[in-house]
Amino acid sequence: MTDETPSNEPVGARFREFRAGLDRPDGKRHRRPRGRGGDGGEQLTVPPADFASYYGRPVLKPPVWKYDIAGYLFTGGLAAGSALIGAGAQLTGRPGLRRVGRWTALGGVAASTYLLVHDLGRPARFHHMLRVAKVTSPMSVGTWILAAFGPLAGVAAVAELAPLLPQHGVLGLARRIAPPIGNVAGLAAAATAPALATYTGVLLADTAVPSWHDAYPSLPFVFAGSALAAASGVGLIAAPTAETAPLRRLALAAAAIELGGGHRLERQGLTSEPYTHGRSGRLVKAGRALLAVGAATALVSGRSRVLSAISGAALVASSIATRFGVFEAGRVSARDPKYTVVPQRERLAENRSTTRL
Amino acid sequence: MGVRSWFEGWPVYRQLTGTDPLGRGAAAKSDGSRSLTARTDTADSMARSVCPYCAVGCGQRVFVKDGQVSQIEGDPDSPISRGRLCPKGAASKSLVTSPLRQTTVRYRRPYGTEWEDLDLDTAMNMIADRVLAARDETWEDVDAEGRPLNRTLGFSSLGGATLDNEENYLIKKLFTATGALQIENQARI
Amino acid sequence: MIVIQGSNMAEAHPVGFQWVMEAKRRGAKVFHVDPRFTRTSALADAYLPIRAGTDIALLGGVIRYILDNELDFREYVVAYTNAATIVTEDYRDTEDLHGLFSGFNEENASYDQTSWQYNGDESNGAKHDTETQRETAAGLEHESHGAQVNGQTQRDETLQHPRCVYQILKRHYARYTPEMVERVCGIPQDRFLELAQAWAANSGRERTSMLVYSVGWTQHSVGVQYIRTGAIIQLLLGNMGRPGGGVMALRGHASIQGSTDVPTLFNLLPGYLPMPHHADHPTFDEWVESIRHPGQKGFWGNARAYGVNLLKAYWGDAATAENDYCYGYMPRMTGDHGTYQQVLNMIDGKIKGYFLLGQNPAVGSAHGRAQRLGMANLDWLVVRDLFMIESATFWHNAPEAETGEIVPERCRTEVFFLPAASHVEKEGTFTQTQRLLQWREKAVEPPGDARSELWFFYHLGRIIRERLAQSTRPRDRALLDLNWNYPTHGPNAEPSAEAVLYEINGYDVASGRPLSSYTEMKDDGSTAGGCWIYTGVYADGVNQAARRKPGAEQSLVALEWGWAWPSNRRILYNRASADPEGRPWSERKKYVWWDPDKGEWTGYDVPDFEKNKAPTYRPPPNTSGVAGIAGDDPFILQGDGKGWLYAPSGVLDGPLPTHYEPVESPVRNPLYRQQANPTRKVYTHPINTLNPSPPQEHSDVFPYVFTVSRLTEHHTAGAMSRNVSPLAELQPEMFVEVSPELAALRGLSHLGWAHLVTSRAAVEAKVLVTDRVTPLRVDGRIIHQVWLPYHFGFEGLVTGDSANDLFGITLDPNVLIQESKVGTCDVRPGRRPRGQDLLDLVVDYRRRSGNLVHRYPPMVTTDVADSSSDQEA
Amino acid sequence: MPHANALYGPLDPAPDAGYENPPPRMGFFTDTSVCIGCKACEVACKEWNGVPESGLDLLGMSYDNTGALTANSWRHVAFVEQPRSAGWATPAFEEQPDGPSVSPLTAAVGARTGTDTGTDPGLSPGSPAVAARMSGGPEFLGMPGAQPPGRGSGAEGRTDFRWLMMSDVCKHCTHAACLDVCPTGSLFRTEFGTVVVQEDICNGCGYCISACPYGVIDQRKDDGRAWKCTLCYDRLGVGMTPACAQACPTESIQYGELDELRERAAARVAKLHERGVPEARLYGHDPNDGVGGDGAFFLLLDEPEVYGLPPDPIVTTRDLPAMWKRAGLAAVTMAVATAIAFLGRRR
Repeated sequence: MTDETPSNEPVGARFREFRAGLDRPDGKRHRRPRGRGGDGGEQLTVPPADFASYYGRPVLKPPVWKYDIAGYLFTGGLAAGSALIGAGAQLTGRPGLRRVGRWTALGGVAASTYLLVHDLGRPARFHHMLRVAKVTSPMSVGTWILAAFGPLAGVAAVAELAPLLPQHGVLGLARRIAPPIGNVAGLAAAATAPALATYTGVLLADTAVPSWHDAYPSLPFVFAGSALAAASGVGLIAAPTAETAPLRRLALAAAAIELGGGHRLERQGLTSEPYTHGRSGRLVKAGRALLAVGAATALVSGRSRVLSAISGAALVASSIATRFGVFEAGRVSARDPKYTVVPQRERLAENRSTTRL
Repeated sequence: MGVRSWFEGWPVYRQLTGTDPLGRGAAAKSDGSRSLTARTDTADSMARSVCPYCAVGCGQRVFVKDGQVSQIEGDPDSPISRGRLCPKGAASKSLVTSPLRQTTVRYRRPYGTEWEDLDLDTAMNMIADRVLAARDETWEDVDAEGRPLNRTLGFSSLGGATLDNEENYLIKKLFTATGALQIENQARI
Repeated sequence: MIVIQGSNMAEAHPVGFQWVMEAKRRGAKVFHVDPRFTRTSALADAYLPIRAGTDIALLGGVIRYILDNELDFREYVVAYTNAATIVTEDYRDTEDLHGLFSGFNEENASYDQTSWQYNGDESNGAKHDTETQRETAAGLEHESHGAQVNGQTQRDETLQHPRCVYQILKRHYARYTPEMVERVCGIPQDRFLELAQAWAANSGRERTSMLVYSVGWTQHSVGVQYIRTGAIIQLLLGNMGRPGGGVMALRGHASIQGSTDVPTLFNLLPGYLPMPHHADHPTFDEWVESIRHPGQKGFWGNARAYGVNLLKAYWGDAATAENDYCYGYMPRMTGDHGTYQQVLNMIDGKIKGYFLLGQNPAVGSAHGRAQRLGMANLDWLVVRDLFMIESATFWHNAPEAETGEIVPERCRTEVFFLPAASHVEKEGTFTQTQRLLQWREKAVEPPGDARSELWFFYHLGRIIRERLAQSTRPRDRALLDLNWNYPTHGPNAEPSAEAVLYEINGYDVASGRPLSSYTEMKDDGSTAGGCWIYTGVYADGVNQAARRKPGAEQSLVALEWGWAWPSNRRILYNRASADPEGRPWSERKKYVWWDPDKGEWTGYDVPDFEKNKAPTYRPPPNTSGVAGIAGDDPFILQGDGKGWLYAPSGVLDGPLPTHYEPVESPVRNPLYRQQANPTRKVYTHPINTLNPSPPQEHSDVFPYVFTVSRLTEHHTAGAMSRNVSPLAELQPEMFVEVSPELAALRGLSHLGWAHLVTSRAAVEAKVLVTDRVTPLRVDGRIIHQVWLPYHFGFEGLVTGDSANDLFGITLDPNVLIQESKVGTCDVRPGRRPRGQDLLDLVVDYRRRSGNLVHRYPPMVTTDVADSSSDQEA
Repeated sequence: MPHANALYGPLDPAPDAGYENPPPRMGFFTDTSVCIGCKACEVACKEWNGVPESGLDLLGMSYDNTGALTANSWRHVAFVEQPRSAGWATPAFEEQPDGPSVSPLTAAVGARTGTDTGTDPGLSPGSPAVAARMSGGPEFLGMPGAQPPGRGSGAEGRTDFRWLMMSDVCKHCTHAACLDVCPTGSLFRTEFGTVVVQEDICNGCGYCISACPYGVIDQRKDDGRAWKCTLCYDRLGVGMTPACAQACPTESIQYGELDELRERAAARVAKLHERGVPEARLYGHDPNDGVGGDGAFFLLLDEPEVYGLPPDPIVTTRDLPAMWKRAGLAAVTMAVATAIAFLGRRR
């Protein structure tokens, strides 16, 4: 420690290095952020946009929802689709498919409830959701839909246990009246199911998260399609192949709805970027591909158990990928100030030019 | 609480029957919000004080509830500060209620490696012993020419400038009577 | 206009700054001069970056600009200042002596002031032993009462006499040209002219300008002269004693003004009475006469009364005219007993015990290592504080514990930590920066063992007196006779602060009636009062400091809020707000004036003048004391009643402020051959190593200038902010601000580490590279400055190295305040070494700077002629 | 019946939220042109509201070590160093031997720093490339001033300099998305027109956090609930001034009736324009803007995004009817598709 003459390198070299480090796309020259904070490396692959910000930090708070909510998007959709399938099977006399539909609906809604409560900061206060009924809050609307759907789906599924009951006595009476009650409940659940499947599109869209909000025309269709795909997929895997013909048609319809309704995701300007780039983009693309594969396989699967199962698995996987992809895209868009600032700047410029006219 | 009043307290019921169908305000207001009030309003007492940080001398109001300081904020009556405070002044409640404040006497014996506890009275007597001993050991009656000195240079003191005038007065008075000269203050620094 | 220099008002006094903003809103221009761009600069209308330690050169330039262009407020200057007074024939200026004044004695590095005197007053100069004055910080005649001059002086009111102060001033500052300001301070000429022009243009009859400073001025080896320079400008422009004018000292602690008024300082007694000196004040009469200065004008003429009252307050019935009011009990100074001398004596083992009362010298005083090593060499130490501060834990947590210089098992110091009561847990008065006393009500009882200082000292005194009760030794009489009877109350037997305030105020001994003014003080022992300037704070038996009539219900002067000394006057010397005839200078700037009908002074404030003394009053020849003050002498505590442009005595380093370089400077003084203040107080002690400066060799080892100051978010040594979570998080780490240019030069990166090295210590800090710091072009060179906050230490929620460790100890000769606003250093990237390596690093720097054997900078450098200094040479 | 402008457009929010004869709408006007960056607002808020510590790390974002509004910082003072003219002042470093500005570079470093604010998502990291543009000054081009002392003066670079400071806070929007999406009614509109989280109700669903177009509301980690400025609802109730506004030394934060504040703000902007500060502009004052005007609005000296504010936020619920329509359509499509699938030819 005795030699403190500055090193022999040319004057300013250290500073130039410091500067060069900044310009490096990986920014690795700099100390890692302490404590929390992601790597943020992904944004840097996109050329820097010409806009100002406060230290490059996001304007918005990225959603605090954990993957619970992405999972819920899937399970809720699955439950809704399955309830519809159960009802369809009930009305068209497909008991095996009905059973699968009802049980999946119950399983889905149970998982959904768990995931939703688990995601709360104060899970013990989940019942505060029932304090108010607000049409302005998709989550409130969803809560009431779930509150209706869940018990109905539960009753419908439990009614399937009737054959296990003894034939006589009080339980025998239950064994006799359970099926009709289950049928009524199943139909009622199915009546609320489309709302359950599509309100989640509004749930995400009714935020300031740029990629979610801008996608509001598409998301309900994407989620409706995805719900049907997932439910069809489970049906194709689990139901007797003799009863799954409607599911093959339904898989095709699901693909049509999701791809048809969702194609605008990529065409909403800058905020489409997260749906096409990066991890979220890859997930969304994977969802699309799996959906196409699943639907096509379903079409040709006929009564093949194996093909049905493959098709079903692809459809379920598609739904999972799509949900997580959309979920992730929103988080990405909230983390980068450009998705907030640039579209708003463009809007302002547009307004200014129109007012000038 | 009966079922009926419970039901009427249910915000959904209030939404449906009241003036707030969207559940935005009146209907959504909770019991907690209804009973909310400023804690300065329910304080037991309020002392008029002065900020202990810089020398601007901003007025402070110190609110006390159950023997504890519950809030310190600017005194709007003060013509100096007009109720305003800087971050330090605004942090006065955290200062006086800080969990890091020491509230017991601590003692480190010579060559000790740990703090020890000590009774306040014992500490006072030990300090008095040491002051008197240092004074006696270093007492100077007269200088080389026989002029009076009447002093000790055996101990010294350095005070902060957040001491009150009355405190400074007693410090100077006692030390001067003790013959101690080396009394200094932040004002020198 | 408001000039803020040597102060970062918006950051250090934010709530006071509201009034600057208020003025700005009404159109006032704000100038800020500072080594770096601060939050004050951000709000100022103009910001001038300056090289730290060169303020006199800038202000001297302003003086020259005013005089050269005859922009002074001539009527004010002639009537109210000593501009017309004639000085002796023997006076020689720095112009003649390469930066020294006449009378310099190289032997003891101090001046014989005989030749500085007013013509005819030469004999006064010899009365002062200026070396003793420096040692006892008595240069300013105990900081308040005017130096001795005879009341009647020879004057030339045409200001043409070559030896009149006006002409001397003109000649003295002739070389402080805009070019020279640029060379010395690094301030471009047109920026300087912008300041000078605005200052002159915004002063006079209709307008006033205010000057604001803080410790950015005082903590220099020429600190007193900084303030004098500002005062000269304000006098020349007629800004003293007038609303919107003045020199505003922004003090930094809640009652630091009170700590000087009712001092806990070695050289002062309450009310700026001097602590007796063994040689100068062996008897009571000699002590009184040295304060009173027979022949001098003004209120110090009553010094005997002030002295008697103090002694009566101390020793009560025991103090009688026969025993000179127990004057004999007073301890006597023999020299410098100041805090830095104490610390060096601690290191040398001469001091046994130390009380720290809410003070943290391990972080807050210059040369932290010396402070800590001194404390580690005591027999006992009493620390009274709210928090466990660095000065209480040095024995195991100090940096010296890391280097092995302090080892707990070998450290003798016995430490008593006594928790203190906070400001809401006791009652009493603070005196704020405008001399205003404000009473604090007690809100709650202190927790646990926490007690007020009042409690501690009252009971310590009680115990000591009890121990000595049977003593017959003469030395114990002062304690036993002490008037120490204060009523106590409450569970902890807390003494009554109001009773102490009553004693400070003073009372009639027979009746106990509180005095209402110091003019009621008698010198016959019939009254007693602890601090004459505070008399009136308990007038009519009412605690005037506790008055709290809302500001909204009274005028802006707010005379009914608290109580200001003296006599509740809010602007000192406010007689100067009226013209010599007693009429306001202008309607806009009306403040205090003579009402001829009623025959009294009146106005918005309490007139700082005898109420019924007419403007036309002229004292008979050779009248001294209060009666000697003429009706147009506003400066009633000055020996000649005038504002002093020129100080014939009382300032040890010269009658006129002169630019000297800081003791540690990378630059040779461009103005004179004399490099630094020739009378500065130097401690030659092995621990007090100093960096070399020109004309010494090797000053390039420490090429950069560093300066330290406060942040809004922290308070001084940090105990009251680094232990408070909402403050600690706002500035959580020690950092150093550097310019991008220096960052490039030294390879520093933003938020990386750097360490600064001086011949005392190396401290590390995170780097903030910022445009707010700029290199300066000084005398053809680029000078880099860096800035650090001095709040950090090794205890608390947030910790860091202490900036004050970097400083050595060099003091202003007048007041013994250390130069801790500027020094030289090296700046290196990375963290500092630890343990023995740290010591090695510092030693190596010392070796390279040629200072291993403590070579001190020469006091006098006038014999060193070189091209870069002294334009005349 | 809900008001026609219940979701968008000018609205007096308190009557809309069911209050009959409410007091005047109260709010903040934060005039950043007089802010001295002292952070008294941050501290006074914490003291009154008992807000916990929000991290002890040096962020390197000028003097901003708070970083953002979070659940543990309800006031946040932003600091921006810019090599630009302050308008009213002479150029700070004119004729000094400076090189070009380092502001973009230091901002880039500051963008990556983090601290555990004790909240979620708290202070999110930023992007250095984007941060580098924040100063709005010239790009960094080299180091001409980087010469050793005494060797030449170098080219004069930056001369202008200004230091912007701005105390940010919850905007208390007329159309508050956080409030409208709250499924528990925890977030509610007070009679003063402000927006407040009721801590006895909030169950930490997090919806409000995604809904806020300003990135204000945030979740406290160990507690799970969402927190933000309440505009000191408890103080307002007894006629007191909010803690931050009361503390603010320079009246940068002004509290009062919103209508009156808007008038005051307009006058202040006019005055600044007169004094040669053309950049002065109001933000959030306009009842016709995307959120129906803010209850807490600002006077800024640069574009909003420089301070971390969105330039033209629109409340997400403006589009809610359209969203529900799309959802309904999708739901019907779904039901029909299922029906068709089952009613199709049996195989």
